[in-house]
Amino acid sequence: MSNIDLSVKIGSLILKNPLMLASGTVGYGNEISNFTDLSKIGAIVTKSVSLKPRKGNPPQRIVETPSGMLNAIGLANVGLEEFIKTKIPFLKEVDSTLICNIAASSIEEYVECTKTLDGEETVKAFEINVSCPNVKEGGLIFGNDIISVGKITEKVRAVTNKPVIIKLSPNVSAISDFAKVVKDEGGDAVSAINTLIGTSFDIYKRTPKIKNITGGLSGPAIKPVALAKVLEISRKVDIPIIGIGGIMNWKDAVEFMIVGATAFQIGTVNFINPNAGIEIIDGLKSYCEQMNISKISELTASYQL
Amino acid sequence: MSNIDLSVKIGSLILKNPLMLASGTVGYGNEISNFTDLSKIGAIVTKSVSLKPRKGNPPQRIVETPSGMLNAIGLANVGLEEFIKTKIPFLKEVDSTLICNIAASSIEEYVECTKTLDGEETVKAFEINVSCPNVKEGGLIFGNDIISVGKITEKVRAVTNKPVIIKLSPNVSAISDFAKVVKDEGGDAVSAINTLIGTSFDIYKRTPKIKNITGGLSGPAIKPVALAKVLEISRKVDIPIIGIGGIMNWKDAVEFMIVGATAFQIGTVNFINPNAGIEIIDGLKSYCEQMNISKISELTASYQL
Amino acid sequence: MFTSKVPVESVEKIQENIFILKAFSPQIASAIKPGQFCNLKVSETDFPLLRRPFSISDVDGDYISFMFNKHGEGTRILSEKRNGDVIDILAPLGNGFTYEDDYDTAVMIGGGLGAAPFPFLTRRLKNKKIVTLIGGRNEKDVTDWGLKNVFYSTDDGSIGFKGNVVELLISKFNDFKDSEIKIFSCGPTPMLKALQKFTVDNNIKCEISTECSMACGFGICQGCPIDSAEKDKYYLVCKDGPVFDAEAIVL
Amino acid sequence: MFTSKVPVESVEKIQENIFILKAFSPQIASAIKPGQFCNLKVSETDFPLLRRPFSISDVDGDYISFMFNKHGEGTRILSEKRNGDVIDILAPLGNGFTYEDDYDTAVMIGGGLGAAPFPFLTRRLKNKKIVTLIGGRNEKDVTDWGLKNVFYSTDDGSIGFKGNVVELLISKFNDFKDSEIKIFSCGPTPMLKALQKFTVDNNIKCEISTECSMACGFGICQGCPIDSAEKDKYYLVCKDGPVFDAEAIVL
Ligand SMILES: Cc1cc2nc3c(=O)[nH]c(=O)nc-3n(C[C@H](O)[C@H](O)[C@H](O)COP(=O)(O)OP(=O)(O)OC[C@H]3O[C@@H](n4cnc5c(N)ncnc54)[C@H](O)[C@@H]3O)c2cc1C
Ligand SMILES: Cc1cc2nc3c(=O)[nH]c(=O)nc-3n(C[C@H](O)[C@H](O)[C@H](O)COP(=O)(O)OP(=O)(O)OC[C@H]3O[C@@H](n4cnc5c(N)ncnc54)[C@H](O)[C@@H]3O)c2cc1C
Ligand SMILES: Cc1cc2nc3c(=O)[nH]c(=O)nc-3n(C[C@H](O)[C@H](O)[C@H](O)COP(=O)(O)O)c2cc1C
Ligand SMILES: Cc1cc2nc3c(=O)[nH]c(=O)nc-3n(C[C@H](O)[C@H](O)[C@H](O)COP(=O)(O)O)c2cc1C
Ligand code: FES
Ligand code: FES
Repeated sequence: MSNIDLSVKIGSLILKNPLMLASGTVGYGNEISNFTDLSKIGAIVTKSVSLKPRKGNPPQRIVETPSGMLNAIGLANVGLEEFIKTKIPFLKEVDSTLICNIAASSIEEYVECTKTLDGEETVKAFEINVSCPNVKEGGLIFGNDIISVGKITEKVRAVTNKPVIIKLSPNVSAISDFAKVVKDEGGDAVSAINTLIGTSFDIYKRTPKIKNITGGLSGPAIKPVALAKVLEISRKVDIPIIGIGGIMNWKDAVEFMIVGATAFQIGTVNFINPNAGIEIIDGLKSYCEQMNISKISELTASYQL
Repeated sequence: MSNIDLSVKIGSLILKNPLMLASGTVGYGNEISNFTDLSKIGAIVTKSVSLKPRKGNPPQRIVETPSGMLNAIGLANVGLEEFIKTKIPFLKEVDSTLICNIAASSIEEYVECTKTLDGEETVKAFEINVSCPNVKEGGLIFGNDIISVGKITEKVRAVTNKPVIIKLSPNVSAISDFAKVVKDEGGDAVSAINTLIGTSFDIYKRTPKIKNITGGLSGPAIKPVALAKVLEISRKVDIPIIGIGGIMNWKDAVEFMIVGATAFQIGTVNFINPNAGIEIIDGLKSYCEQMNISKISELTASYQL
Repeated sequence: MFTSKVPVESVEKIQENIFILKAFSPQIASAIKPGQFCNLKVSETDFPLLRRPFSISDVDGDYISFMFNKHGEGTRILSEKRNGDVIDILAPLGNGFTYEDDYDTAVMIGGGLGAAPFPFLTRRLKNKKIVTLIGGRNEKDVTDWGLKNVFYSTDDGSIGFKGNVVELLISKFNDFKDSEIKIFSCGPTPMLKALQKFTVDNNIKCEISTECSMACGFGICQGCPIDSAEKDKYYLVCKDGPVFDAEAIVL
Repeated sequence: MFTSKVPVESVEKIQENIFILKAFSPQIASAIKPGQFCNLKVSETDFPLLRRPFSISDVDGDYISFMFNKHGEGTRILSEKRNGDVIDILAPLGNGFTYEDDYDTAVMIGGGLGAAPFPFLTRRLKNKKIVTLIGGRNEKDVTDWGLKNVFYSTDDGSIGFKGNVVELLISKFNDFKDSEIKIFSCGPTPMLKALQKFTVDNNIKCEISTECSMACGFGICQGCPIDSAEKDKYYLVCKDGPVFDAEAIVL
């Protein structure tokens, strides 16, 4: 069992295993620590933090869809100051790797957040969210504009030596073009994918079920799309990919690694099974044993087309 | 019951009700006529026809996904000549409205097909498929390129007076831009959406489950995305929209009309319940009665945001 | 908080469309308090995707009960469970009622299935008088399962007082003049809103159990905000609620 | 072809992992022929999305039976059906075996669950001798449910001939020297491929029942192509098959 090397490398970042908890789906780690042993998790990506606190969108923020869910949380978060003061100390205690996800409405804000957090030893890497579909400014406007994504990568890169991961929007025709720009501007990795834009209406009131009108679609429904995006990047751009989208169990995780992911994140499944991370890691180990794989990193992009 | 006016108008085309059978999901109508009364259906959209017959992609062409399915049929079809000789005669007998869907690998081919079919009295409108994700040429390359979509619309428009409907790809950042071009170039309506690109891998063989590597995702999984695309077009462009994507029952159909669809198509559900069309029409009638709606067209874009 | 696989003991239909699901769980039974809730995985597959939140309706020894209406996919599946089926339950969630403070009479007010948390509260209350007011559209909407000293109101007057349950409360208000009361309430938002106004205006202790769409049920998704009385701040229904002081929230 | 809501009579486990689901359907029973199949909606919800194709395994009076392994979501759900549950079935689908033509001995060859269509064929065959060869990995893989004159082969030799079922056929070939035989076969592709080569080389009548992923099962999705012996042409397994002449297809 213990012979299998589960560690993976993303730029200069080494993770004990490829499983990360996705941004926005585990808050700042404290609640979920009631259910799961965070010290066994490869990395925790914190809820997107912005310079100032954000109240987030009014309710209703969530609706279930077939094999998926829509959310429009609107980047509700405590803001950078509070994050540093109260959230980092808890996360420091947990023997996991902390990746800080940053959201912003301007390039300057991304840079300022990164700069401020760069000094925090507990933060081991940055995931830059250029793809939140649920806020008016920033978010998608950046995420779907290749020039902005390039600029954000370049400017953030300039203020930190820690690994910079750019979280890409799937709501574009050619996601690999965006991955290429990230690579060219010095980004260390890309995360793919954030949620797809979707909506759902009440047919009696004729109003959107989600107050924000549209929300981001996550969960098993989007897995085939996410896999295709990861594969597209993998075939076209030489950059580490963190696969995300609809992973419910270890089989899904293996599928993401095969199509090109170096590591992967689980999101929605945490809401349903808050111990899913540990179960997936165990499943990966058994799979590697069964398949005679001694280093899990061999799986990455091992597709036979 | 019979007091409700279910008819809808798309350009100069009047349909007895807004329910159409989607291209590629009912062949040329004959097999499904064993299960359902085609004369009650608003319109039948035939499998994409191309100038020459196409053998289609090798197996495996289909795989199930959570609340969805991937297909890579590869536009298998009998070709224009055979279509006219053997398929149209059957469809003529059925008292439904026939819309002919055309796929092509060049603008000239679209034009030639349209010209040839323009003379067929049974064909009441054209749906131009610029968005098939499963063929090497044409298809997506056109569908994701706004200039091509504009040109195809313009050229096809020039050779027929029958309504021209352009079937749009969802695999773009701003589908409303494409709808706008269609309107500007004289298209009568847009169909939204075709399938999303997705994939699925066998984790033991590390091969794609679908021989074509990627396929098109359809079914309930994509409904939230399709609804958001229809809503986006509806809010930005004044053109009739035919809503498609994951409709399983009359409630889903109503949802599409509320977010902006004048008519809608059902695809995947035909494979599961080949009488779904009739059941949906009945459901629409009951809904209209219950809601005191006398003309179903009032529903279109009746959203309250 | 923990997840636990719990065997179903029975599902009983106690009304036209009201079901009681009883399950065996010493662990939950000993941990949960009135007003808290559980998040149930209704199937063993990934469909439906999300858990379904339900108040704990009663705890009897090692058995826990839920009361629900069948209206969507999840409640349909629950209504078809049989003895021995296993349900994955996340519990105990949220903050329950504060019922041991200083007052004489507990007035429980439920709109329709808003009655759900009260059998358990009734069981746990010691040394308080209890009055229970249950409102519904008609006779079939209401139940006195596990409740004490029940008065009904129905929109159509088919049983009890004709009118809504807040009107019923007001009509009975004289009865409570001499004792200090505390109201525990649960039900549809319009009812809670009317009740909130009445209790705040009249300076009556009142706790409201709220509902909203949830994904996780324990504070990680931020999916369940409710406006707080404080400016520019949301509470989370699952973590800060579902029971709130009437004065603390904006409905 | 029609869809029909059919009540389940029973689900029986006849082997480690082999189930027989019996259902009551005079309509399907009277319409279907050996080798044809049905497309089953295993649940009443939209999940799993697609129907599941199954050969008709037997018809006894008004009852129809399916034989299946539990391996995925759909077969798991089927294995848990109980008396009175209703399944929506689309039938009869495809072309069955041609078994009334001129020959003396019907040799049925099944690899694992490839045995599924043969009980029904056995029942319907009149005035033919029957030999049945069933192959599997081990003892637990094979069954003689509803079959006649059965010989086994297993990879591990735990029952019958040690080797695969095509080797078993070859080993027994002398027995058939004096009669004209027709082979009916069903099973995994490698087995069918070996069999196809053997029968074509030796000019033996052989029909092959094939399987592949399907969406509709009746010809509208084009999801089920199989290479035909003709150049540049696919057959559809659901409409042109699932039973083909060994010479007609490329496996
Ligand atoms: C804290 C809390 C306690 C509750 N206690 C009870 C109870 O004791 N008895 C009872 O009958 N109901 C209770 N509810 C409501 C219950 O959660 C819903 O009735 C149930 O989720 C419906 O599921 P469904 O699949 O049958 O309906 P569907 O309409 O198919 O569900 C679709 C989605 O909407 C959500 N949803 C639907 N209705 C509601 C609702 N009223 N509130 C929140 N989400 C909803 C579902 O959770 C699901 O995600 C409670 C809700 C909350 C938040
Ligand atoms: C004409 C025909 C006749 C068949 N007869 C039988 C029979 O009598 N007994 C029996 O046990 N099986 C039979 N099969 C195979 C049977 O359809 C699959 O075992 C079943 O669909 C598996 O469903 P699942 O949900 O349990 O598996 P999953 O693996 O969860 O299914 C996922 C998807 O893959 C498809 N799939 C999985 N396995 C197969 C397969 N072997 N062939 C085709 N599609 C598959 C499913 O239909 C579904 O769409 C037949 C298949 C065909 C095409
Ligand atoms: C409720 C919710 C909140 C989210 N918040 C964020 C966020 O703050 N920042 C971010 O980058 N992604 C956010 N995401 C996106 C997830 O990190 C992930 O990319 C997405 O959910 C797809 O993965 P999944 O299908 O495993 O959930 C959020 C997703 C959900 C469901
Ligand atoms: C098996 C299959 C074949 C299809 N073939 C075509 C086609 O030939 N031309 C076309 O325009 N769309 C084709 N489509 C797309 C459908 O018409 C429809 O846009 C899509 O399936 C989404 O709708 P649904 O979710 O209701 O299936 C096909 C879809 C499926 C599932
Ligand atoms: S339901 Fe997830 S935070 Fe409340
Ligand atoms: S399964 Fe649809 S055409 Fe054969």
